[in-house]
Amino acid sequence: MRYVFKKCGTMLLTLIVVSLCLFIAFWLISGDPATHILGTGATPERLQALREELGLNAPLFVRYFRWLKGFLTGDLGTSYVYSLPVRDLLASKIPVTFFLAVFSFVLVCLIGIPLGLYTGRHAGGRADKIIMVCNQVIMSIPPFFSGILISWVFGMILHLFAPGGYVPFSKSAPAFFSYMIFPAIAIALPRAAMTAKLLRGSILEEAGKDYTRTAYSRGNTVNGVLFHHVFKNAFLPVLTFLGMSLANMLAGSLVVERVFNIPGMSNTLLTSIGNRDYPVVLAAVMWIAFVIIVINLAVDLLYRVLDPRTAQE
Amino acid sequence: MSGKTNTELNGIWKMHAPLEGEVLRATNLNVFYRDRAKLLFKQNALKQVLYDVNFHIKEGEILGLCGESGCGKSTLSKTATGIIKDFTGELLLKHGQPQMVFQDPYSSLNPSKKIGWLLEEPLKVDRKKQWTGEERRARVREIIAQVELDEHLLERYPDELSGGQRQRVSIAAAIMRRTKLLIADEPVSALDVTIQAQVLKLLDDLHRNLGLSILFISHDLRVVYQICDRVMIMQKGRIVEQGTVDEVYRNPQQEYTKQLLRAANL
Amino acid sequence: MEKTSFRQRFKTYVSHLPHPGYFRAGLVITAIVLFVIIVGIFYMPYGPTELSPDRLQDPSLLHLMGTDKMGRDVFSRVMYGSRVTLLVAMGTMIIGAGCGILIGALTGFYGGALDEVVMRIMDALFAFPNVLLALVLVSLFGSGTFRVMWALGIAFIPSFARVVRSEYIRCKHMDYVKNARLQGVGNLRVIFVHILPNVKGVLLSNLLIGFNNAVLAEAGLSFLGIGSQPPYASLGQMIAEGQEVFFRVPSCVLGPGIVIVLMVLGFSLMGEGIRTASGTLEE
Amino acid sequence: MDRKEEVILEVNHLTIEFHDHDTPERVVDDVNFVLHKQEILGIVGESGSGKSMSALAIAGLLKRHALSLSGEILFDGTDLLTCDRERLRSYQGDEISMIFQEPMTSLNPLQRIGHQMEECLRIHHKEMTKKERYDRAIRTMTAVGLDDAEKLYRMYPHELSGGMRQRVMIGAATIARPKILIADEPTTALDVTIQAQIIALLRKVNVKRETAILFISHDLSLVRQLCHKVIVMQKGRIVESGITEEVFEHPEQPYTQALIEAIPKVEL
Repeated sequence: MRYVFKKCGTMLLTLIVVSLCLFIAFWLISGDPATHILGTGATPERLQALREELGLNAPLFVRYFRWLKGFLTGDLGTSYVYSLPVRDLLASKIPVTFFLAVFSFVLVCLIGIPLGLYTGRHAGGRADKIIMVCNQVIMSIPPFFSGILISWVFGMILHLFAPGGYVPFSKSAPAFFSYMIFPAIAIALPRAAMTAKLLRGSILEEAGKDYTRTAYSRGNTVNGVLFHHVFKNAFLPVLTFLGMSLANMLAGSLVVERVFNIPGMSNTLLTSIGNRDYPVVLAAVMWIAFVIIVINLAVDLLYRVLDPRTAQE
Repeated sequence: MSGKTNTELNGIWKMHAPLEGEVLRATNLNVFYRDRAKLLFKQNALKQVLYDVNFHIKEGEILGLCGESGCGKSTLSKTATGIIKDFTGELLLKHGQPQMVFQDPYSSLNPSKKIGWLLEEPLKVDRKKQWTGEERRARVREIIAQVELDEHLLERYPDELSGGQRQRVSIAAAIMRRTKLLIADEPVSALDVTIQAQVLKLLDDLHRNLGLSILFISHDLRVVYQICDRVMIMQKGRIVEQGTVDEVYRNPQQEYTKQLLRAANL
Repeated sequence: MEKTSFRQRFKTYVSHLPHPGYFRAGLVITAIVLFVIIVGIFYMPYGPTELSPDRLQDPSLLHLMGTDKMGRDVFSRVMYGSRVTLLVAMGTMIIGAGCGILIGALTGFYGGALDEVVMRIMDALFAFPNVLLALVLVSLFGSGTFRVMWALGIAFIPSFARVVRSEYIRCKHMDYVKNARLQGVGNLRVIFVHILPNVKGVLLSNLLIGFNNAVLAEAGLSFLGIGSQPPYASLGQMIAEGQEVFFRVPSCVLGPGIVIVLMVLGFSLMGEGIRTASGTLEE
Repeated sequence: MDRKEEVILEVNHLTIEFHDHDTPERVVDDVNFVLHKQEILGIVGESGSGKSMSALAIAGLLKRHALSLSGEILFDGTDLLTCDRERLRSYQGDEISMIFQEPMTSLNPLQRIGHQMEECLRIHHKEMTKKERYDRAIRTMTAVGLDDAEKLYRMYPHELSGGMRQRVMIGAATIARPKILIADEPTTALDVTIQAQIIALLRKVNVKRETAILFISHDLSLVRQLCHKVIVMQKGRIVESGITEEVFEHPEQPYTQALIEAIPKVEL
């Protein structure tokens, strides 16, 4: 329990440090927000007035704390470009990305883990060799390319969905799903291949360890050794990768959202970077950092539950 | 490193000290293990591993140090060589930096360097003398003959050598700069019995021919009996008994020593 | 020992690898890609920005990969673009590995408070997706091929720093390091002469993986419109432009896409060939 | 020895070759010996002598496809080298058990001690209830000198010392009352005093459980303490064998003499 508190404390500290870094970084690059809003042609008086209004004349730290307080209370600032609260801009996007990430994650686990188990169990066999070569190829395909190929095969040839289209969940859940499944596959494929490869390698590494020999000496079958002994040990390193993948996917798959034209976080982030709409970018990056740190914490805690050795200091 | 003192724990570790007939003298050594605190602001925790250790090594003698794992044998050797600096008390060395030979011949030689390179390295970093390439190679050939190795091994990598050969290379590297005190930490424990006997004989020869003093650390009481003049028995960070090998083995005073001798079937 | 030709030694080296088949396949693929890139330096059928009236043509002998919507020859653009991608990926590796080794070696060897702080930052950066991190950095530096290279290079530092650091932590407790210090070898010499060569195995496999990730990240960035600016060609950007006409002239997308895949696949197969073979679970 | 000379294991012309290099490497060459009921047989030799390989072959732990095995290992009328996997597995852990040199790594780090103790019962004695298994595990743990067995039952290997782990290994290997226990350098990684305790425990298992022990070691003085008979191996071959005391007092082969000569002499 103390460990959990300690970890949470570290997490908060990291968050504060990250937010401070981000705030300073954006302050450095973004230049004067007033100029952004009013354009370069504005008179100095108007600029000065707007700065006063936005509280930009206060020292940096004061502004940081003001921003942090706003952030914690849900006030993420105002978009330069749309003149809308950033919160409203992001509120509708985050669930889409979130859903896409979770969906992809489930696919990664469902495809990657059984494949890893199978190839690890039958390493050196014909099926293993074929799967491993396919894995290498799949890992080499950039997601935007596979996204286009998937649109082509499933959209244009098989007519399972209309490429470039999107139906919100509120309108029709089945349609929403059918539009999500293909981007999810594009996101999940390389990671599932990686998961399978990692799990296979990990199983084979554990297979060379002494305790595996002990297990055989007690009369276990190969499957007995695999499922009762090796699997849990072999899964630990894979868990770290899966955690990182989930965090990455929650951060948003920039290219896949662009290919499939999904109105998620990443698309908003990209547009905002293009528009130099810094309040939106800052809020989005901060959200991503938050997600990553929380997932890391969860993985740490889960690891501790699974591996009794880490519980000992 | 010479004459460096530790301000925090006031341990004195001094080379080139004026000692008469001894190459090392340790007085009231209390050695600590510093448990590095993870967080920046916390005080590092100190854990004591050696308690009131007093001993000396006479010139040209082999002193055995016996004990079970975790008793502090290796800590003592690291303190003597100056690797561990967290201690109180005084450790005086008559000559320069003592050299070490480690137990595991697989990790004590840098696997990515050839034997010749490894043997030349102590000469390259010698601060007392600038060795030319020719001098270095001559010295290497001289030493390699002394430890009874073949010259063609100089072109090999450590993992192409057998355990016994590696241990000879380690010894060669240690005496490269004519050290006077060698600390051998379980040098033969990882070797087969026949190889073990050869390496022990080599150490004994070097000891006689070069006037080398050796602190010989081992858990094997038989080996210690064979090679050492005097022996110290260590238990849980304390030296519980010391004396000449014959005294200690024939007439052990402490219960622990008796127990060890019994376990070794002596 | 008898002198053998480089070719002969290379052949024996390959046949003693854990997976010579993978390595050979990777080598062939990489050689093909490199061949195309090198030829492209000296000769391209058309200029990469050369317009022609023949728009949206399917592959033919005149245009091996057809032409795009502006009538530019896709094959010539692929030759040019893959050169850019390769150079950016190599630059990324030099920056990322160079800084990563330096940071990892020093923090790993010395440890202490500085190590804690630096590694916290590295951990936080490492958790960010490469493309995203580079994107944020690009918005700092501004876009352009060189800036993208720097942004990617910085984004790759943590992955190298972390592995190198953990290798140094492992190595610095080895007896040979203790021995070197007892012999009076200075810290810097221990770090760079004694320990560094022992890190090369791990470093090599990380370089191969990193290179692939760099290629994919560069392609991703240019797909998103960041990187070398139009009209100059880059593979990702060609795919982005080709996406809208993909259903009429697939070669606009397939050409650059397949080159990316081959570039990555070649290196990853070579990497796979070097990886030590593990046993089997069978009794 | 005056007990009934019943042969329980017979090894005939055992030969093991590696084939991963260009020339096949023979690591065990025409090894013959018998193991009698309730006997402790020592195999000594230096590294590379093939002693561990022979032990692994008898325990059925060599990958059959990776190397070529010839000869026969007869147990209970069955040749363990050629019988089908199913048959071999039914002996492993139930009739023939093995313990290893490294008690640190030979236990599964993620399983509780009790779970690992009971494994042989779960595999070979499916008729036993959970309660019966638990009771047997506790009794066995107490018998191998693990005090406070109920508490240890719930602990993980990393919480135990090396000596305790080796006791766990011995307990887990003997819980199903095997006829043969193969001990491959079981004390090499341990301190001398712990080593003596483990030797005493093996002797106790041998006498009380009537388990024959095949004791593999490089340490001649240990073999002399423990074993009734001894086999000396060098480079895959048996160079000498016989009653322990006779071999040690009157070694016939030069290699055996050299080995005995190499033990540091202590004359008190």
